[in-house]
Amino acid sequence: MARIGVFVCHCGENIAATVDCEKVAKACAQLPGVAYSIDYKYMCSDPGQNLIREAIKEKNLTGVVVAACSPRMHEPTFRRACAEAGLNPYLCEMANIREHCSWVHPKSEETTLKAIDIVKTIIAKVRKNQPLYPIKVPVTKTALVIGGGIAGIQAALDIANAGHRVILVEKEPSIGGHMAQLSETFPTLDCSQCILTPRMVEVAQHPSITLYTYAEVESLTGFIGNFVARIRKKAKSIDEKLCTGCGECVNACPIKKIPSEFNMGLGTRPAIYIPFPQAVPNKPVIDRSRCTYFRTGKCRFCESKCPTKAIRFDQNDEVINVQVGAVVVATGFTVLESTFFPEYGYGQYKDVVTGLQFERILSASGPTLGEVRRPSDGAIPKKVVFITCAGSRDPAKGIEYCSKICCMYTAKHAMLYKHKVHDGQAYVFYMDIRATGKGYDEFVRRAIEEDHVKYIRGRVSRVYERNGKIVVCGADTLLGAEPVEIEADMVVLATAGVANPGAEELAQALHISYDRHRFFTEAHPKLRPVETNTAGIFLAGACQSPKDIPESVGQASATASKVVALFSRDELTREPIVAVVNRCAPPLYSTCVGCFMCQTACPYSAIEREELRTRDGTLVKTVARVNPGLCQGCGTCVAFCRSKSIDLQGYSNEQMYAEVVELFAE
Amino acid sequence: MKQLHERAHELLEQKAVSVIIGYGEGTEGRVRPVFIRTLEAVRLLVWDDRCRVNLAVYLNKPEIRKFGFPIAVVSTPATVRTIVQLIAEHQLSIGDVVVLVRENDTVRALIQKEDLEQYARNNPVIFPPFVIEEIELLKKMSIEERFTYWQEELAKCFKCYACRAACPLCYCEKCITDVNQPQWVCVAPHPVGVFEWHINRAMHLAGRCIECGSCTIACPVGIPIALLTIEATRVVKEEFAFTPGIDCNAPSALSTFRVDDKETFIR
Amino acid sequence: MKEFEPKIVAFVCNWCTYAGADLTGTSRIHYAPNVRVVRFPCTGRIDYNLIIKAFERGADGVIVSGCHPNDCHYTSGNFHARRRWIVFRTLLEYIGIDPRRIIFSWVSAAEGAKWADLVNKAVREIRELGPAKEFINMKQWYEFEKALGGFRG
Amino acid sequence: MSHRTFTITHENLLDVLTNTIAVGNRLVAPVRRGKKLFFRDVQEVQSIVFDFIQSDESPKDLVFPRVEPMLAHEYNAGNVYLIDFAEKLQPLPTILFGTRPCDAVALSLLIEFFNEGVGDPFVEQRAENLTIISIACTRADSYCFCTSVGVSPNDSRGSDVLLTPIDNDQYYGIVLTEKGNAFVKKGGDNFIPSEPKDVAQYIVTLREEFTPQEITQRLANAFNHPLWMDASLRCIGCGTCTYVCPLCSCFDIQDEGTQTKGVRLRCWDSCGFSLFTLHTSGHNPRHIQSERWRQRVMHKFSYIPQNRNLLGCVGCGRCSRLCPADMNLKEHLCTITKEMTEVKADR
Amino acid sequence: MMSTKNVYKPYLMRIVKIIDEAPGVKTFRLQFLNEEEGKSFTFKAGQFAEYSVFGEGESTFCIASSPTRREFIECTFRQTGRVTKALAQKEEGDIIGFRGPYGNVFPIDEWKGKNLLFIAGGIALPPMRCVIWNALDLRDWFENITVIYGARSVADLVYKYELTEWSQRTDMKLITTVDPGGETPDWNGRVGFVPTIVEQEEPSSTNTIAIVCGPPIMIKYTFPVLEKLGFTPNAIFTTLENRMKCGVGKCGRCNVGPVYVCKDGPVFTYEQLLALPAEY
Repeated sequence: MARIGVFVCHCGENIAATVDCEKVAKACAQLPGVAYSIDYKYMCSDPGQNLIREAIKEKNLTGVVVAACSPRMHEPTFRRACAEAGLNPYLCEMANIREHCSWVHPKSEETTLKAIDIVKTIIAKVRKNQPLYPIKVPVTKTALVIGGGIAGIQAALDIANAGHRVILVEKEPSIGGHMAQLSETFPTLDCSQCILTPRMVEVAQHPSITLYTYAEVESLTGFIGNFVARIRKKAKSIDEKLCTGCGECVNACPIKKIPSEFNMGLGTRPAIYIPFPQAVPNKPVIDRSRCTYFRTGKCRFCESKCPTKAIRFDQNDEVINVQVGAVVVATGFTVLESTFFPEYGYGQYKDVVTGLQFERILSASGPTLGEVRRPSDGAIPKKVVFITCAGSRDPAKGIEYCSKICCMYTAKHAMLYKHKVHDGQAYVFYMDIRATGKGYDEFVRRAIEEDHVKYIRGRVSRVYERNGKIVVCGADTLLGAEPVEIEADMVVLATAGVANPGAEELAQALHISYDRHRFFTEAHPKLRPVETNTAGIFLAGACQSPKDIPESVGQASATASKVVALFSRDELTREPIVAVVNRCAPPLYSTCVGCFMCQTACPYSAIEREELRTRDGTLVKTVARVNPGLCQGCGTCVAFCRSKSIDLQGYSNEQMYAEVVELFAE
Repeated sequence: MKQLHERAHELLEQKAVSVIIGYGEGTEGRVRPVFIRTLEAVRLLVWDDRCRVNLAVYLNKPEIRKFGFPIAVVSTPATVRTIVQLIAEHQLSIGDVVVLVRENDTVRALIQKEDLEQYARNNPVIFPPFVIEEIELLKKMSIEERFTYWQEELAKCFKCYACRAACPLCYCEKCITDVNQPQWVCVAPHPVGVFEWHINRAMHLAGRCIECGSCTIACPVGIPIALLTIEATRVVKEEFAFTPGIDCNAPSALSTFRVDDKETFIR
Repeated sequence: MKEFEPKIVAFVCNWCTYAGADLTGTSRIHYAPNVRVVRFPCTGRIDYNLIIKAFERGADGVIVSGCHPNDCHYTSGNFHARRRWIVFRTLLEYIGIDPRRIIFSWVSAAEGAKWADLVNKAVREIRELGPAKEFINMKQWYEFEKALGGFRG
Repeated sequence: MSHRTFTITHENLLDVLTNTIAVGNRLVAPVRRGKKLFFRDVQEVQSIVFDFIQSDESPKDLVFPRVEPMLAHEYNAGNVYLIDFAEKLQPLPTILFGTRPCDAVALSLLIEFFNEGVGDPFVEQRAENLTIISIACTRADSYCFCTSVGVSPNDSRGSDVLLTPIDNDQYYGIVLTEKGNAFVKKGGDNFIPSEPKDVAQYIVTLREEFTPQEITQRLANAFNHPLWMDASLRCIGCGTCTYVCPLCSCFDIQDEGTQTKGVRLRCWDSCGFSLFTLHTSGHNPRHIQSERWRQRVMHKFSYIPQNRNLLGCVGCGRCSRLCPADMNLKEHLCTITKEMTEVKADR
Repeated sequence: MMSTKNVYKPYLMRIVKIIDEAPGVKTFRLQFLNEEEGKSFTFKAGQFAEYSVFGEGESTFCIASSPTRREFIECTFRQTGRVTKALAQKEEGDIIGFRGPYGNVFPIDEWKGKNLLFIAGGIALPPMRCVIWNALDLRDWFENITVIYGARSVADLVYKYELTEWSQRTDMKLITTVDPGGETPDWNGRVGFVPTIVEQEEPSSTNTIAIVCGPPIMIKYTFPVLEKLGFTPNAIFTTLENRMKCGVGKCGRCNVGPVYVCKDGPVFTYEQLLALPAEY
């Protein structure tokens, strides 16, 4: 490794104006291991690159140093040139004598000396460079989509339509997610289910999509292109092949008064149930915690009524392992329990409801079949107060962030209410109105101007009952904080959107990171918004932060394109700048002692445990192993390793040491 | 002592452990580590105030491990913390060690995680007065005085590595001083080489040192060498609220972080 | 007599500070020429032993710089590095080495001017501190006449 | 040369030593550093410690320093230039004062070892410039066992002058060599000529636990004895015993610096370290601690006697006194002589 | 005044030729920088030397060229540690340090009139090559000369050019073998471990000296085979390669029993080895 070529670039006048390039080249020629040293006007030009290619061949170079601009600029260029000449590209390094020298210092002897120093250290590094080879990882072209809401559905369809297999896992008995619960959607007011259900059906019928509902992902091992997911298919207690979805069993069930999850507790369902009429798959499941048979051992009414004998009380949970190449996490969000705010009276007064409950009240498929009737007595409310930021933007009691969708759906609620109850009055308490999407502000304006929704800027301090009315006390800050008191028939709280209850566990199972609100974290907030830090795992929808439908769908498609791009190759090629745990001759096998400090330090969960065994299979010890599929090459583990058993290719201990020491070599 | 003998007898008789690592009478009133494998030998065990050296160091020795786990160790509070720390660092597993401790004049055998952690929490390591004096002395010094102090102390070091050998947490099979590609630590025991070794030792034990003082006891030339690791542990405790050796599952203080760690010194 | 010109090494991460220094260049902001940059993938990669080596081989000061908290290209390398520095600094101070010789900083890819400023300040400060006497002291032994006697403690 | 004998008072002795420094000699004597006792360069004779059984470090580093630069190199434009430190070495005339007789014996054996065969210019030159004034032992502790290894508490081998503390704060001295003679001559009147005396009454008596012959014989086929493993279980594998031993001479050669400029150093090393014999292939002839402990004992009490007809130990007891694990060499040797009566020769 | 020479000061040698032997294995041909030193330098088969890369350290390996060829010295080494890696990076024309020769020698004079059987494995051919060439250069002294040489794979065989030359010579017999799995399609030598090949070949032990060099495992299995064939322990020679630093019996590293391998070795008969503790 000691036939190094040094190529000093003038960069026109950019370097040569302040640095004596010829002198740099001459000084470097004197250094041990330098076989060739030359300066040239434009190294990155075709003739310049040719110079390098020819020198590699003619002088049989074993290393190349290009002293020119920042490696962040042209390192790929010169490495490619080296590769073309048959030299391993990782034996080429750049010395930055432009940005770090010629441009920041005046023309002087000192500047030239600094340039020589810079080149010298890089030569020292190159002496220790090792040829590296891109890491090839095979790709299993199947995607796992976790969550069957609109984001998951969109991602699954996009990936499947690109010709790849998709496994969609949904923990509820039906896909559809929150969007299926919505009445109409802003700002167009088209029917949510009308636009969603065709997609749901498409998923169910798509030949490339395998749908597991009532199932959860328990763990994920492996790495990009090569994950193994462990999925628990909860026992539905029916034989899906035999079930026709006729619904006889549902009618037969004697237990009928279970609050319906789909209707947010405003309606009821039996113990064997289909969550909603358009459910996909449209087949019932038995809620074993409520079923009389499972609780007492007697009943089986449903079984007796089933025409196809599809009921299976003895069914067990089934755990399957699937191999996938990429994972899309689209587990969505939930709304903050409003009991959080006792002053708003949620839970205390039946007619104080959440936004999502109000959606069900407005929905044609809801408990009131689309008529606006209040939960307490079924009367049509004449005065409805909407309170936004119920929990959002409230660091003291709730959450500090903005839930983003509330302003819009509250406007929609008020508007729909007015459309249905023409003589009704709608009030909205708000802090700010955030309506920044396409047609959004117009939509809010319409609510105020055309539908005469009364917007009051101020916070609600208290909600209480008086003479059968719900009194909302607040202040109108636009009127100098004048107290406002409204006797309402109904109150709707725009509760904050928060992460799902199991988000933390899921993140840990998938080895992805999450923020302090338990929303999953993207790899980069600006430039890699749909990727996680774990290569091969992507995010879509509101599991990352609250989002509206178009945003969720947009992100889902973006994610799908990432997955499809990943699946466009049979093998992944990765930069070989990864960490490696050393191996040495027996009886040591490796100097790693398995303290696994690196494991906690690694931001990518790339450190695994590996059992070292002798040839006859006896366990020597358990040491760390870097999964090259996951390692991103930050080298944090390297600096932590006490015994120096782990090293980073491309920035190895020897290389960095040589660079530092060379700086002071006389 | 009688209780210890009874306990030891019991453990060996029931074949609950392969060996008991304990203290026995040594030369000129010293105590020395003894390895009890037979019932007759149990009588050699002593336990008194002289028993300060951290016997957990032998749990890393291949020859001792060869006897097979579980192994019983006569333990001071520092030893218990060491064993907990070794478990946290994946060097031992729960059940590998039967930890014999004194508690309220009785001898207890700790095996389970909860017992170990509880004992470790309730029994902090107490510095002997001379160590506290030294710590105070150094605190009062100016940085130049400290430099002179350490240069004088470290000049004695001839790199016998007794500190490393006596430390139960220095269990690397290849120490950084033995790594020569690149040569991180100068081999020679001249001022630079000695400085490099001691700063590395302190950095490597930061957030891990139990402060048992075995290194100082072992040092043949009398360098108060534990002060360095005590300081490292102090800063870890102060800045990151982390105490080593009390939690069998704690990740190392230095390979974890908090977003709001101090950064007043960073521009 | 010529003014003492300190030798300073900067250990910087590739993604923020190195790029920031590139920006200083692109913006043609001039600064003191005493600094030599060593590029690391991440501040998490910077081994404290390299800082020691730099001093031992003759550096008068060391700059360590990377991405601002939360901006790390690898999400948390700089947080890990920060913890390590807290301990390392304290230990150096304890053993009698002036911690002002190591300057820690966050310089983002956008802070070209901050980089120039950082370097200039570092050069000024280290110049005031003078040569790294602690290490010169330790290395006195290497001086020829003294070395002849062998080192015996 | 006939041995001159003399007496000198403690005070006069201090005067002589002060004078030695004044005329440009280097004086090395036992001084305290904390609780430990080392041989260090002395400027103030008051700091010299007289009342001790044994120093913590041996004085061997006066001839065999813990770091010895042997060579320096410089690369320049394709050429390599070497500087030979042996040629440049000019050791100061040094008075080593206050050693125990065992140390003086050890030093002489050490010097002899380095000088035989190809020789060693470093040790040789230092030894030439070294005058050893030792003081016979009036006290001993249970670690001492010089009499068992053929050394006596007033052994005169290796010393240039041997002093024995007698009554009334006085010393009785014997000049043993020309260098000793020169030292005494410079002291002038302070040394009062005296008839040869029998000072045995002042010398400590130390029980002979075993004889060198006994131990060597026993070890001759003790290589595979289980005692090695049993006795070394508590050994933690540090290098303390070898570094404080006045006779242990194993060393390492290390290069420092870069390929462009650097030095080659000789540093102490220890057979107790596992890396001592480790091949780069990973093979280690002595891969467990008991083998390394055995090597140390065998080397001193069996191999050296086979080659040089003397033991590699003077019974100073430092290794045992300072051992962190209380590995007591004397005790161990006693066990060997008593228990190794029947040993199987496995090979 | 210094009366003793600094034995630790090496000669400066220039690398005049580098041969890539096998993956990680190189041969250097060295010449004394100072011609006077070169003229007065002599050595004998079996001796070794300390080769140094200044700033990195010294490494021990045998002199692989024949003492009958005085104009240069050759050594062959495998990159394993710090020094050998640094050596491997040297180019023709570079200067390295050399101290030696050290150690004892093969008693080649005593072998006059005997058959010689050389058995070598892997990178252990170099110490043997010295004595093989020595014997070939003094061909009339000996009766039959047989060389059995094995390596892990075809690529790992060193001195391939000389193996060709030897195989074509009529005054000696060369058997090359590679471990099972190490052969290439065009390999026309034997396949099998060295001890097995020796067993199959059944060389006569009558009036024969066996010289065995190789990794410990090969030696361990070859000695019994030779004994079975009737070789007496004093007719089997080998060289030990303990870790060494000084080369002159001072540093204590290579001490095995009463013997210092660097001074009293590296050449031992099997008989001598049997008397030593097995610490090599």
